[in-house]
Amino acid sequence: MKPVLKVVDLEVSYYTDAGRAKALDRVNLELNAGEKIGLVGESGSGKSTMALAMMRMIKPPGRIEHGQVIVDGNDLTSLSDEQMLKARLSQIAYIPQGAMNSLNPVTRIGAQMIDAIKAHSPNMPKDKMRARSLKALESVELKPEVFRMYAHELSGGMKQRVCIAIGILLEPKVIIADEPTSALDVVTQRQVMETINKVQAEIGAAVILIGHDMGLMAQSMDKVAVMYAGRLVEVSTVKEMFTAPKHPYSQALIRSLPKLDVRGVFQGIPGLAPSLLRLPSGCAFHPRCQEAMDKCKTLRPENQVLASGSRVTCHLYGEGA
Amino acid sequence: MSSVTLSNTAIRQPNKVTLFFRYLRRNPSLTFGLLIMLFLVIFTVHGLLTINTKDAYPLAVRPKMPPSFQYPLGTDFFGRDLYAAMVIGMWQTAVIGVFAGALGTIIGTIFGFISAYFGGFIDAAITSICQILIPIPAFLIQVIIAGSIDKRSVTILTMAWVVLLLAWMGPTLVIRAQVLSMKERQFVSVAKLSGMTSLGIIFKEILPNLLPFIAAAFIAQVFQAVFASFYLAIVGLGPVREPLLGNTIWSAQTQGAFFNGWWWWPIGPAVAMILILGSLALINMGMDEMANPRIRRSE
Amino acid sequence: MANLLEFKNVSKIYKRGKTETVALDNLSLTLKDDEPTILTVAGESGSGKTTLAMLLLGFIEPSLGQIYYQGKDISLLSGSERMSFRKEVQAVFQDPFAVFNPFYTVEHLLEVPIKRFKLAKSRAETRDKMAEALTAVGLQPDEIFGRFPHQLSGGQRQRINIARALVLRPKILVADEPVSMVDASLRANILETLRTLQRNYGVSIVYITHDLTTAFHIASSIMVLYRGSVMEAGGVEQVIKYPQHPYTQLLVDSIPWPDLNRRWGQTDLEPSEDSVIGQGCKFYARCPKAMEVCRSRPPLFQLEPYQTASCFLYQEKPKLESEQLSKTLPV
Amino acid sequence: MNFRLLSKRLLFLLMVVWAASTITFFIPRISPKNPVRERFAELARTGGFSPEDLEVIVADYSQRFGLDKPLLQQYGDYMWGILRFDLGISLNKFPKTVMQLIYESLPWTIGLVFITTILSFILGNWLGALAAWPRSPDWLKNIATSFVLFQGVPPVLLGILLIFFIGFKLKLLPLGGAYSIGTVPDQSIGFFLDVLRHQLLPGIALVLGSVGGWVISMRGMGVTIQGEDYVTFAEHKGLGPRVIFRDYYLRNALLPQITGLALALGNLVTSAIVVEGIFALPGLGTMLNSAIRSNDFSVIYGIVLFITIGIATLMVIVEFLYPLLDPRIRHQ
Repeated sequence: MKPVLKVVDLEVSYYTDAGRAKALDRVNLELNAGEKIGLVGESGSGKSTMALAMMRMIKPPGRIEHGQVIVDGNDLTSLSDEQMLKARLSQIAYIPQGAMNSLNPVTRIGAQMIDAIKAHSPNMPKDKMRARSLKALESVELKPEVFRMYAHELSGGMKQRVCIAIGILLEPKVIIADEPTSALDVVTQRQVMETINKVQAEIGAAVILIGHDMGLMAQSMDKVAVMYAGRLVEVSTVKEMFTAPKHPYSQALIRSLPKLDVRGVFQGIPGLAPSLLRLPSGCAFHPRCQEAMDKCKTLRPENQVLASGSRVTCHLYGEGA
Repeated sequence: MSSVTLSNTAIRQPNKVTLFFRYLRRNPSLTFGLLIMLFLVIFTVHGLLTINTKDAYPLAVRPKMPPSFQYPLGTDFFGRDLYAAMVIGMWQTAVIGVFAGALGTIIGTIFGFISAYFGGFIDAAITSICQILIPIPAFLIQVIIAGSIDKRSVTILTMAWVVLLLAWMGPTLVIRAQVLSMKERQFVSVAKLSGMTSLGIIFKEILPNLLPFIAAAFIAQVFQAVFASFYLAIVGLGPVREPLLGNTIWSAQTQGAFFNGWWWWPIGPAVAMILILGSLALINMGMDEMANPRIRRSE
Repeated sequence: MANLLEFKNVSKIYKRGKTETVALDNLSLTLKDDEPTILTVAGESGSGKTTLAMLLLGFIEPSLGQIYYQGKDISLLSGSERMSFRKEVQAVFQDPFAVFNPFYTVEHLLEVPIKRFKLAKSRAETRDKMAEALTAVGLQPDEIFGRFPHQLSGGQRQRINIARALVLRPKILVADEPVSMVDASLRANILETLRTLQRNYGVSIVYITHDLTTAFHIASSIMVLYRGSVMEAGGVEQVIKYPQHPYTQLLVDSIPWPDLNRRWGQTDLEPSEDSVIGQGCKFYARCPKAMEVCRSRPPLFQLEPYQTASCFLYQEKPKLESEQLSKTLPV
Repeated sequence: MNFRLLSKRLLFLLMVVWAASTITFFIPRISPKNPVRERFAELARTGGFSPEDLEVIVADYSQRFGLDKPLLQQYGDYMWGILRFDLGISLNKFPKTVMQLIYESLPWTIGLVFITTILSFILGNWLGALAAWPRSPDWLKNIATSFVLFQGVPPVLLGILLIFFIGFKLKLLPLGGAYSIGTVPDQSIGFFLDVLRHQLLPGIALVLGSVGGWVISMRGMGVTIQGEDYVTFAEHKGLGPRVIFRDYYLRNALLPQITGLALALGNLVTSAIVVEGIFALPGLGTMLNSAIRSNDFSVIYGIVLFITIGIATLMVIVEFLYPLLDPRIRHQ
C-alpha cells in the first residue's frame, strides 16, 4: 500500500536570543490511508511543532530548515504559498487544541464553514456550499441549527465538534488533531474522540493525534509515535507499544502509566527533559537512560526497522548491539 | 511559556546592563523617547546654569530681534530673550508635569487599591465617581477652574493643582483593574494559606507586580498634565507673567506674530513642546510594549 | 476518636441576579484525627468539587450548614485558633506556575509561611527548614534556590508547592488537580510524593480530580459528585471496579485506560446539554435508566459496607442518612 | 432592547449632566472672584464709568442674574434652567442668551469635528491594523507606525507649524478665518470651496494630531487579535490573507475601538476648540476664547456644559449601537 503521508528528514529550528533551538530534528514518518497514529511526548518534545511544520505554519523566529512533507504524492514543502493555501484543508486538515477560542466570535458558524469552502472552490454555488456544511455538521452529530449560531452559544464539546466538521469539509487525506480534548471532561473527551474516529472512517483519511495521554492512544489509535527532544525515537503499533516497547524512553513511559489490575504501582521517569538549546551529545536520552552505553554519549543512533515492524532509534538494536 | 524548557544547567545569562541595551534595540520607541528626554534634560540643565533668569521676563533685552548669535532664538515684542524664556519654560513645564503627574498617580494608585481590595460600597462609590467624571472633558472643567481664579494670582503651582484635580481617575481605574485581576491570581490564595494578612498581601505580593503599570501610569499622567497645562496656557489661562511655553505661544498669537513677521516667536516653544510631549508619548508606548510583551504560543 | 474536620449539612448557593446555582448540596463529611487517609473527590467541571475545596480551606463560607475544625465552627474561630487552622489546613493547586509570585525567586514561596508562622528562629534555620522540605519532595535545594519559577520545569514547580505545604506540617492537604497540568511522565513522581506525605507525616489528603485513573491509584476512598450532589461514594477499588450509579458507570466507562484489554465500553452517551433539574435526581436528564420515581430526589442507599449510591435503582437496599456518608469511606 | 439597561444608561447620562452642571455651578461660586464685578471692573478700567457707578451696576446685574439670592435657590434655578436648555444670558453680548450664541457657532464646530473624527478614525484604524498585520510589507509597517509619532503632538502645535510653513512661508493656503475677507456668505459653490480652503489646514492639524491615538490602540488590539486561536485556525483552513484580514482580524479588532469613539470625540472637541482659536475660525472655540478674554462667564459655563452633555449623550448612543455589532453582547 502506498503511504498517503510521508515525512522525510523534516527539520525545524527556532532562533531565540539564547541561540538556535532544534525543535524538530530529522523526523521521518509514513502513514497509510485510513491509518491512525498517535504522536506522544513530553511538553517541548516537538509534537506541536511537527503539526505546524506539516501544515507549513511555522512562523518566525521558527523556520523549516529542510525536509519534505509528501501528501498523496505532492510535496507540500515545494508548493508556492498560494498552492499551500489550497492544500490546507483539502489535502491536510488541522483540528486545533484550543477549540474554545478557535471560532470567530462575531460571525456565525455557517459563515465560517462557507468561507473555508469558498477559499478552495470559489465558483461553487451557494446552496451547494450550504448543503456540504450541513452534511459535515450532521457527520459530527450536531443539529443543523448550529449553522446559524454563534460560538458563544455552544458548549466546549460542541465547539470542538464544529472544528472537526470544518476539518472534514473538503475530505482531506490527512487530519492532524492537536490535543483536541485536553480541556474537556472525560465523557465529552470520549464523545469527541469517537466523533473523530467516525468521520475518519467515513472519509478514509489518515489521522495524526497529538497528545500526551497514552490512554487515549490505547483506546483509539492504530500506531504510536514517541518523540523525545525533537526526535522521533520509536514508531510502533499500539499493541507492540503497550506490550513490548523498544526504546528505553518508551519503556519508561509505559512503566509510568497507571494500571487497572494493580493499584499503586507506577513510577515516573527520573531526570528532566533536556533544553533544546543545548542537547546532550549522541543520543539525547542518554543522561536519563538506564541502559546507556559508552557510544550513546558520542554517537547518534540511526533509525532502523525491527523484525516486529517497530521503527526505533536506539543503539540497543541493530548490528551494533 | 516558550517552547524551550530550561534544564538544570541553566543557560548563562548576560549581565543586566547588556540585557537592558539589547532590550532597547528591540524597543525603538522607548529608546528614541529616552534619548529625546535625555537631550531635553541636558538642554534645560545647561540652560539653567548659563542664562540670566531675568532675561526671560519683559523689558530685559532689545525687543523684536530675529535669531542671532547673541539671541539664538530671538527676542519678543515685550523684550524677553526667547532662549532664556524657553529654558525657564521647560523647567516650569517639568515642574507642573512631574508634580501633577506624581500626585495624580499616587492618589490614583491609593484609590485603585482601596477600591479593588475592599470592594463593596467603597468600590462602587469610587468607580461610579470615576465613570461619571470621565466623559466630562477635563480641559473644559480646567478652563472653569482656572477662569475662576484671579488671573494675577495664578502661579505655576496653582496650574499644577488645577491640572491635578482631574488627573486621578485614569490611574484609579487602571490600577483597580490590575489589582482585581491580581487578586484572582493563585499566588494570592497561596499567600493567604501561608498566613499572610490582607495588608501584607497588598504590599508584598500585589504591589511589586504592579510597579511597571504604576510607572506607565505615571508617564501617562505627566503627559496629560503637560498637555493640559499647555492648553490652558494657550487659551490665556496660564500664569500670565511666567514664560511657560504655552504662554509664550499665546502672547505671540495675541500680538499677531506671524502677521507682523516675528515668525521665530511662536516656533521655538512650539518645537520644544512637540519634543517634550513626543518623547513622553514614545516612552509611554515603549513601556506599554514592555508591560504587555506578546506571548508567543507554544506547545 | 476526635473529628479533625466535619462538614455538617453544608450547602453553597451562588446567587446571580435571579438565578441560583447550587454548587454544593447538603454535604456531610468527616475526616478523623488519627486516621490519615486519601479521599478522592471526583467529578466534571461544575460538579462542585472546587467549591468543596474552597469551603474546606475557609476561603468561602457555606450558605447553609456548618464546618467544624477540631470541634469548632471555622467561621467562629478565635485569633490563635484561626492561625492554627490556617497552618494545619493546606493546599496544592492545579497550575504549578500560577502559585508563584513572578516578582520573587521560588524560595519566597517557602520563606513566607516559615516567617508568618514563626517556624524558625534564625535565617540559617529558615534555610535549613526550606532545604529539608525540598529534599523531602525529592528536589536538590541547590538547584532550586535563587531560581525564578520560569526557570524550572512543571514537575519541579509542583513539587515545590508540595514542599510549601509540607513545611507547615499540615493535618489536612487539599490537592486540587495537582497533576493535570504536569507531563504524564512526571505525574507518577508527584503522586508518589503525595502518598509518601500521607504515610510518613500522617497528613489526610483530599484529592480533587476528574481523572479517575490517578484516583484509583493513590486514594483509599472516593466520592463522586455531580452538580453539587454525591452520586456514589465508597472504597476506591469497589467504586471504580464495580460502579453502581449510572453516572459513575458512564464516567468509569469513559476513562481512557492505557490498557489494551480495557477498551471503552458501549454505553450510550446521552447528550450532556443542560436541562431543568427541578426536584428530581440531578442526573435524570442524562440517565439511560431514568424511571418515574427519579423525578423526586433519591436518598443514599447502602450497597456494600464500603459503597453507597444515590439512585432509585437500589431502593430495596437500606437507606443511608446523608450524615452517615463517611462511614462508607474506608481509610 | 433591554428596558432595564436602557433606564440604567439614561440614569448614567443624567448623572453625568448633573455632575458637570454642579461642577460648573459651584466652582466659580466658591471662588472669591465675582464674575459680574470682574467683567465690569474691566470696563471701568477702560474708562466707561466711575468706581461708584460700578457698585450700582454690579448690584443691578447681580439682581437681574439672580446672584443675590441664596446659593441653594440659585442652584435650583440653574438646574431648572438646564432642564429647559436655558443656560443663561451672556454678560458681554447682552441680551443674547448663551443658547443663541451656541446655536450660531455650533454648525462650524460640528462640521469640523465630525469630519475630522471620522477621517482620523478611518485612517488611524486602517494604519494601525496594517502596522500590526504580520503580512504587511516592512515599508508599509514603517509608514503606518510613524503616524504614531503624531500622537504626542497637540493639534494646535501642528496648526501653528502648518500656518507657518504652508500659510506663511509657502502662501499656499490662508492663515486663518472662515472665508476670504470681502466675500459675502451665500449658497454658491465658490463660497463653499472658499470655506473648504480655509478649513483645510485646521482639518489637517486635527486629523494628524488625533490619528496617532487610533494607530496605537489599533496596533495593540491587532497584535492581540492575531495571536487569537481563531485567526490561527482560519489560516489552517487555508483562507487567503485578504479574507483573514477582513473577516477575522479587522472585524474583531475594530469592535473595541468603536467604544473609544465617543471619548475620542471629547478629546477632539477640546483640541478643535483650541485650534479654532489659532486659526480664528468661527465656532465654539473662538467663542470660548473671546469669552475667556472678556470674562463672559455665563458663556464659558454654558459652552462647557453644552459640550459635556453632548459627549455624554454620544457615549450612551454608541453604547446602544455596540450590541448591534457584537453578537456576544447582544445575547446577554
